[in-house]
Amino acid sequence: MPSFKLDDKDIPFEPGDTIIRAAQRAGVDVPHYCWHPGLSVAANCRMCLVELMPPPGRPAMLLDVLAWDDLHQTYVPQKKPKLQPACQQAAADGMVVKSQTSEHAVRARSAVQELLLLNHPVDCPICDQAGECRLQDYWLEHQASKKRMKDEPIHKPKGVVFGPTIVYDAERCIMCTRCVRVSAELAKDPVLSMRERGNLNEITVAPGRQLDHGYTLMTEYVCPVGALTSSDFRFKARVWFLRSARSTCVGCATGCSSYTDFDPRNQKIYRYRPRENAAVNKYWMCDDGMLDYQRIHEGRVLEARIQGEGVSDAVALEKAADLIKQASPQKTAILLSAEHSNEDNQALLDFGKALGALQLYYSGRPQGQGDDILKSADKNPNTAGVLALSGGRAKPFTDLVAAVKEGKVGVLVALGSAIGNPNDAGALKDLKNFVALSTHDGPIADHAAVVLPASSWAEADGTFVNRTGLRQESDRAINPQGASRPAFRWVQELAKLLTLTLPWKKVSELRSLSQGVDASASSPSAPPPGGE
Amino acid sequence: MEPLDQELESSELELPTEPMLLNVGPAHPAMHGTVRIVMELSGEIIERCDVQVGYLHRGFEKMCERGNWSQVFPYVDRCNYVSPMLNNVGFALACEKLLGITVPERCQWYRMILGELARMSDHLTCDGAMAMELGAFTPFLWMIKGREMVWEIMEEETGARLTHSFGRVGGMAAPPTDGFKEHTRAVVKHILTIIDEVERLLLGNRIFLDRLENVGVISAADAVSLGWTGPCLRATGIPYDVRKAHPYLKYGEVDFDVPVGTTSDSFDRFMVRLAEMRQSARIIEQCLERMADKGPVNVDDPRVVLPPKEEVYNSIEGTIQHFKIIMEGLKLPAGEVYSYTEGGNGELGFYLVSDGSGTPHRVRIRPPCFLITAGLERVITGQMMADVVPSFGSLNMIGGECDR
Amino acid sequence: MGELKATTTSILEPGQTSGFATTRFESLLAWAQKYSLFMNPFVTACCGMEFMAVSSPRYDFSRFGSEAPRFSPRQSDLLWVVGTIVQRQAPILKRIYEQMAEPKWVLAFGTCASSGGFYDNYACVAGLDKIIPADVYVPGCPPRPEAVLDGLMLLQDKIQRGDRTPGIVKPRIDPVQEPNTALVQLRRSRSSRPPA
Amino acid sequence: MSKALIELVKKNFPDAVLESHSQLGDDTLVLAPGRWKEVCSFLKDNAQSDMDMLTDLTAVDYPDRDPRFEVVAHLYSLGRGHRLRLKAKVGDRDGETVEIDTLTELWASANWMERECFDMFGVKFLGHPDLRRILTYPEFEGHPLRKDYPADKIQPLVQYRDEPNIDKIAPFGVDEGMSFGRQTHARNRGDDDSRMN
Repeated sequence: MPSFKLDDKDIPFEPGDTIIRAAQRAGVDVPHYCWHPGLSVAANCRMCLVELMPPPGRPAMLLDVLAWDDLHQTYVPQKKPKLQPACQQAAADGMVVKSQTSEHAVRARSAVQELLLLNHPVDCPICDQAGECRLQDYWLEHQASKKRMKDEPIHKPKGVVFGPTIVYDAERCIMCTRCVRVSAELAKDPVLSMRERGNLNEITVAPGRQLDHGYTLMTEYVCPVGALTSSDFRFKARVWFLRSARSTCVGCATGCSSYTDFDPRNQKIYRYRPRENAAVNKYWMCDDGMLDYQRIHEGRVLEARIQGEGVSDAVALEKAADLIKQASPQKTAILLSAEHSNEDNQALLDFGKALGALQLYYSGRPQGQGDDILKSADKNPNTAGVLALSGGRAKPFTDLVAAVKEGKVGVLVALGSAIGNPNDAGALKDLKNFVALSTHDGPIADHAAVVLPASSWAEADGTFVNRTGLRQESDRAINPQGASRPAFRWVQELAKLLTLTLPWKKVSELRSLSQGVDASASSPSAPPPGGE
Repeated sequence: MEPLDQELESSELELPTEPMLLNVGPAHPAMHGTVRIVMELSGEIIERCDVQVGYLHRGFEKMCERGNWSQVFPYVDRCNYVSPMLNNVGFALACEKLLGITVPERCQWYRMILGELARMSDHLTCDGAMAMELGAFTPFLWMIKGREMVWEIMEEETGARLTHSFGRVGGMAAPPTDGFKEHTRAVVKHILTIIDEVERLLLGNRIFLDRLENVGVISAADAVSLGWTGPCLRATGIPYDVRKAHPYLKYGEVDFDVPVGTTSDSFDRFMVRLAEMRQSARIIEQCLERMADKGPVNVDDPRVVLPPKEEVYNSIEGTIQHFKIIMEGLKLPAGEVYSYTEGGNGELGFYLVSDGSGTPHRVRIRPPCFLITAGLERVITGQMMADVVPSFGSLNMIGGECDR
Repeated sequence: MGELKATTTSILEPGQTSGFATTRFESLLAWAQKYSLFMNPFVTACCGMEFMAVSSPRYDFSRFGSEAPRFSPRQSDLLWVVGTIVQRQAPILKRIYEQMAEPKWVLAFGTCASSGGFYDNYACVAGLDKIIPADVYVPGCPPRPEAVLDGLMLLQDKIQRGDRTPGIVKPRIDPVQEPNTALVQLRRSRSSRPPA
Repeated sequence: MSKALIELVKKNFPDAVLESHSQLGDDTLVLAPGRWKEVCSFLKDNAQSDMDMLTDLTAVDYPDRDPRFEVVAHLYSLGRGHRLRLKAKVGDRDGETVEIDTLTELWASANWMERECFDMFGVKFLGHPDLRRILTYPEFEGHPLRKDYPADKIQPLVQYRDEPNIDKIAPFGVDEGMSFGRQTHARNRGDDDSRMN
């Protein structure tokens, strides 16, 4: 593999790489604002300037400049090398690049940084970006000097509403045009552009339009400063109080890798952030996914219920055990859920096996809109996983409805909250011995005789299998809310009461069990729970 | 006399005594409220004893792992709360060692002066309390009077009488006040006279001497093996003083003596502390001579030192600097360091482990008191019950530092 | 002893050197109690240093009739809780409080004793009132001797008035309402220093 | 200065020294836990090192490492004035069996410091005369300085008073307790009446 030298460090690169890309892959950070690995190169922030050493035997490319000479109190002509933006310069074999070791580059960066801060408002105390702001980081790393300009800074519009999700502050903007490129290249909707010039230029929305495509929050995500803020996260939390858990988006079957940002002090989740994953989502997430975290706190089942009345866990468990005893194994049905992780489903499967239950069904959230960028129509994170676990034996929800109508189902133990087609909910009314492990209010929780509060994906570690059969782990962020517990814990309790033996005791064993089956074994013919 | 008596053996006349369990503390006035000693007495002799500490365990080290580096200062203040400034300086030095920076000269002199003043207040308190516990109330009052003077200086400099979180990584919170030098000179002079008076009052006092001399003796070998440092170790004749052995700040450039004892009994520990106060006075004099009146006290490094407030409020650069240091915390490079200074009771070590983030991964304080208190058992076993109080007092056990 | 005056009528002709006074018995009793507080110092931590200072000549609190320390709780009627109370210490404090004879008062000396202060962790009790009732809280870490004396006087008022609702020592002057307080002046003097 | 020490130990115990560095002038040796005591006694007795004082002994918890704990000892030689830091990596991932030899036979100071280390981190020192808790109380469960012990998880010894909302007992409000310029003292001090209320 060819390689070049960056600050006396050998950096291998693939043909076609730019310097900054190769360096980033090798874990060396060349400071940059406008460059983003997932976007085209703009090379307009000039922060990544590096000095290229001339090849042996060739003269360096030098510029004539005037330098101030203190001694003679006059300007004297000088030569300084022409610096190149590392984000645009293609890497070549044997090339020698100086980044932090070249005093010219260092001075250039310091100057760029100072210019960027020239008209920047003193907003850090009220800015949502503060704490994860490139301007702050790079000031410390590359400038670390005091303000020299004494004039009043230029004032520009603040709090411009770009659309339902994004608010723009022109004073903080450094014109890196990342948001412009995200709209144009990722969302294929070039609704943003730049107007005016010099000090005065700012980002605007195309006339008569709003910033309302499906990936608006990515513009905020790529914004290296506090210019674009999401109206959802705005003024909600200070980022240095937040902690991040590596999670997987459960908004749809794509399963984008994400970070769940939560505040450990009040156990509240504030936002998702995309996590780089070349196999699935590259660097991006859709708006629906980014805002999907809200479901973790909304419409949750937080206490055990019998016929809709809140009761203590012990009572509910007792009652559930009684109900399950009511019918013979032949008439006992198990309803898996594509909303839940492999662990939960595996636990319920084992429970059903121990019961000897013969009927196996699966449900999930209804179909939604998909697109050819990231979103998929199947809004369940784990359809493939459930089908794989059940070895394709699990039948869709419509069959359950039919079975109920025929009176084949005496007991139903259901996991999950939603069903593919809301109109089928009626069928569940007739069930008397109906135990549900639900995270959210919904048709299942409403009609179940006993509801045990299951904790959501953010409150327990779990494995999800996305539409391509890729198995991804999602880590626990916050503690289980209310009286909820992970579904497999409930199953464990139930099994204890019913004196059934499950093939696992610890979570690790459960996980290894659910790992056992190969995701790709899922029968492709099986429809997603939301129906075709 | 009854004939019966004559027939008895002398042994039968003795009263049978089985060992008695006696529990002293923790709510005992002489136990500083935080130590419990369970003794097994035969008569008045202590046969066995078990010293139990931990009645002031406040989770210092756990709390340090929650904030950022500069938020540790208030906690170290309350570790050895008789000489907080020494802890402040010690911790600041540890962080600076990890950062690889040294503070300006003026700050070093300043730190030394404040530190030695703190040492004085420490020894004044210890000796005064010792005398009081032996019933001599007057010296206590005099010495507390002297301590008040020291605290006045501290208050004027730092704004707090006792727990002044005044140290900063890379300097001090504020430069010396204008009247600092003459104020200090006057106070030191006064304290020296107090020491002389106390000496004249106590050293001619039969009771005082009898209670202390040849009481609570410990051999030098034991003391070393127990990890004793500071006045208690020097009282055994071993001249180990971090300021001399491994000079930090400017201690290499001032001249002072290391007073040592001979018999390593409670009396020696008392006298070593008195002598050390005189040495501290000497050091302070020299420091005052050499400390510049003008000049920076903080290192000139925006990564470490906070900007002046008017810059924070008026320029984005200042605001950013403030944010980086306050919100993300001082970034100490990943690594570990063991830095040691001479605290009030001996070698005050800080073992810091940093993972490069703004939050300490581990802050371990090496408490001289803890090890000295560990030796208490060895000191008082075989002694008379009544000698526990002076022996314990002479060790100058500080609950906050011992239990953390 | 203003409170006493309130219920006192005295007959004393001008020029005469003797007379008599009448008052209510309980107010006389309270008056006697508040000026003869036998205290039991439960000293654990840093605040003990300030406690020494308060008892030493400069801020001598024996001026307020709370002179005699009684280290046996049975003989004392004012419990000074000075310093942090850790979980391990709690049972001892509780027992000492229970050993004291009625009437008894408790004074929380310092922030740790009042609320646990900044030791919000596994080891510490968040304020002694989690375990025993307190009459007066003296904030400060540690409180200045003046604040302690203020708390003592506050307690004496409470004893005189016979009210057992807890009280807290606050600054006499609200620094927010009146800008010319010592606090503000201190800040000024700091900023007027020669820059470092 | 005491680089020689590292060499000395390496020479005598080539297989006991796992790694060594002198970051910031603190010479550090990472020892195999099995040889811990052996190397220490060598360092104590050898005339060239003669470490007669164990200044500090503690542990550090690295929850995501395996072995999870580091037992750290700081030795000092009064005679020669040089220091050495010894480390041993011990313990499994979930910290159930964390064991290392005691140093109490070599230095008396090890006694309490090992007790503290056991109390705070749950490191068991094999052969320690009495390995009791020292800073916390016997009823205490868990080891507070482990990273997985919640900092504010209290284990009270006595029942808290069952007052209504005991967390905010009076007078922690603005108007409660002493009002500004209490009358009694204002009158006695002859202050102006403006501040009375």
